Amino acid sequence: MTLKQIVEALLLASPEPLELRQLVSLLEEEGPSREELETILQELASDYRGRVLELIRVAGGWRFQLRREMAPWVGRLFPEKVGRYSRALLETLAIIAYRQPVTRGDIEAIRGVAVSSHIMRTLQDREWVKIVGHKEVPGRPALYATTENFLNDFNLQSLSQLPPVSVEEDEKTEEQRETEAVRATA
Amino acid sequence: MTLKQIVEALLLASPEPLELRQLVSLLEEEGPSREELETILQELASDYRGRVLELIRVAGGWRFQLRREMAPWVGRLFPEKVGRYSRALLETLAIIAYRQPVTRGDIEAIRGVAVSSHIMRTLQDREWVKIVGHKEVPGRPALYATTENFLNDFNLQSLSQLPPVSVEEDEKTEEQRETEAVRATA
Amino acid sequence: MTAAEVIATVHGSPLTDLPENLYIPPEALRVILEETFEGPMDLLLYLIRRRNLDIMAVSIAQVTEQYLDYISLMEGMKIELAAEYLLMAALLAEIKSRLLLPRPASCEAEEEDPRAELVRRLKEYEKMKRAASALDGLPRMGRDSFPACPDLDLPPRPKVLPQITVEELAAAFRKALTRAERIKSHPVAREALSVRERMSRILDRLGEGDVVAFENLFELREGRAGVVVTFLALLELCKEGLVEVLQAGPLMPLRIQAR
Repeated sequence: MTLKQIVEALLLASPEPLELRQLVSLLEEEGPSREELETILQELASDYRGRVLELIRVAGGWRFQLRREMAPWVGRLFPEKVGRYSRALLETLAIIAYRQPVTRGDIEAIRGVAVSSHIMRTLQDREWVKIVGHKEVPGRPALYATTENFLNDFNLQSLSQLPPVSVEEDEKTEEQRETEAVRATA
Repeated sequence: MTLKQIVEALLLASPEPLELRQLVSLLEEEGPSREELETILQELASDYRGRVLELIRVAGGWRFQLRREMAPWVGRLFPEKVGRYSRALLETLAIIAYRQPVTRGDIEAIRGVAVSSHIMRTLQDREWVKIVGHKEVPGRPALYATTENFLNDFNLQSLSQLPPVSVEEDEKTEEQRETEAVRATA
Repeated sequence: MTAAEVIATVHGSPLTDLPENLYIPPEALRVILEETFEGPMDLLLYLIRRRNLDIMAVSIAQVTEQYLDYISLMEGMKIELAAEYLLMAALLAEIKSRLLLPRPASCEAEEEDPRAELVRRLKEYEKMKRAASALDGLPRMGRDSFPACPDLDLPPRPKVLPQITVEELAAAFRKALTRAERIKSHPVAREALSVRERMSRILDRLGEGDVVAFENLFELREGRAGVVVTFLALLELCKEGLVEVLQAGPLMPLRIQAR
């Protein structure tokens, strides 16, 4: 193996750029001088010029890089993964949408667990939720409501277009029970 | 960009080997035929022959890798990774590779000792071995087999390329005897 | 080990016994057994191959003798052996005893040679041992060959944010409400408001012939349910002819009085 081939192999295999001094220490046994290595690096860079791979000098040292022109094809190897929102986020947004304006305390009362600040931040970053005021109770907690952007993103013209959510079973039963009680006495 | 340069870039950029059909689907827009791609791959493999990088074919497809002769130097980049595996691990892997699918019980019967869970976990973490089913016996023990990644990592295109384990003399004789018996009755 | 055996020659004179103060810690011997051999099959194979014997040709009796010697040496030194070694010792002892027992000629044909199974296992193990070293000899990724790892230089792409549908939102809300019902603790039973009871209370208030303003019959602290019950009670009372509703003119306040 020539020293040039060895340097080429090290640069091709390294996941990080290699600085001249790193090459010197990796090749301690072979003992090339800095000048020798410098010459080899310049030679390699010119050998590869115009090819699919190029040897370039970056802040961290020397690095083989795929030519930028290849990006449109190379990008296809890494299709974007679209994440999913957590159930917690979905429920928090739903409560704000259906019960607005609400405080964090209101949301926690329904969900039974603390609302994470991360979720509130995500919803605000996404511009689906904003603070519309403060409740006049001790601590003056912020009141959250949905935004116009929320309506746009969900293809709604107004909040009234949100799908109706049926009243819970047991509440219905209670009302029915009352009505029945009245009928019984009548 | 020529199609050949694009294929070269895709192979250089891909963290996994690329199969012909994967290349076909990545290049759907450009629409090369399988034959065209096959020719390009053969050309690239021969262009790179004798160089520091080589294009080889493994079970998972085509892959650029650094020539084996460069290992003594390239290995210096990853001093922690160039590990040796214990005999126990290699024997376990060999039994799974040559006798798959096998249960832990099968492995233990051959080795005469209990299979350590640590070894099984290492083999699975390394993605060399996976559970492919369960044996229909009491306890439904897991059946282990090797993965495509095992073939890729050991530079094999298929299990049939595993090095043959020499058959002993007397076994051969037995086979021959059987063959002869068959011939005799035929 | 017999006492007559010469272990070493010290200053020209033969040494036949281990000196009292020369002590090999049992731990060291155990390490040899555990680090050198992969188990009883491996040890057995070693004992056979040490003499360059073919597995088929080997005298089981001889190997058994050596194996059992080895094991008893370990036991003599109070070394705790892995159970597998003892299991193999038992198997070997059994084979040995069966070979020694005279067998009636008639049985000989059916009974399998007790050595056959052991020989088969030994051969399979040896094959797998060879397979293991053959595997280790294959060029391996990460040891003998390495992937190329160039920088891809891909331009940053705008992040794709997850989408939600209105239906998912409604489903999430329904789920939250359902769960809220389940997890809500109900220490306070809702005040029972029965219509009959309310009728009595209203009559009680009107008992002294007073005329009471309609709205004064309602107590806001009872909430909606209270209002409903009171209203139902009033309707019942009207229907039963127990109270009269008075109104001076259209849109004038309603007043209630007992009949």
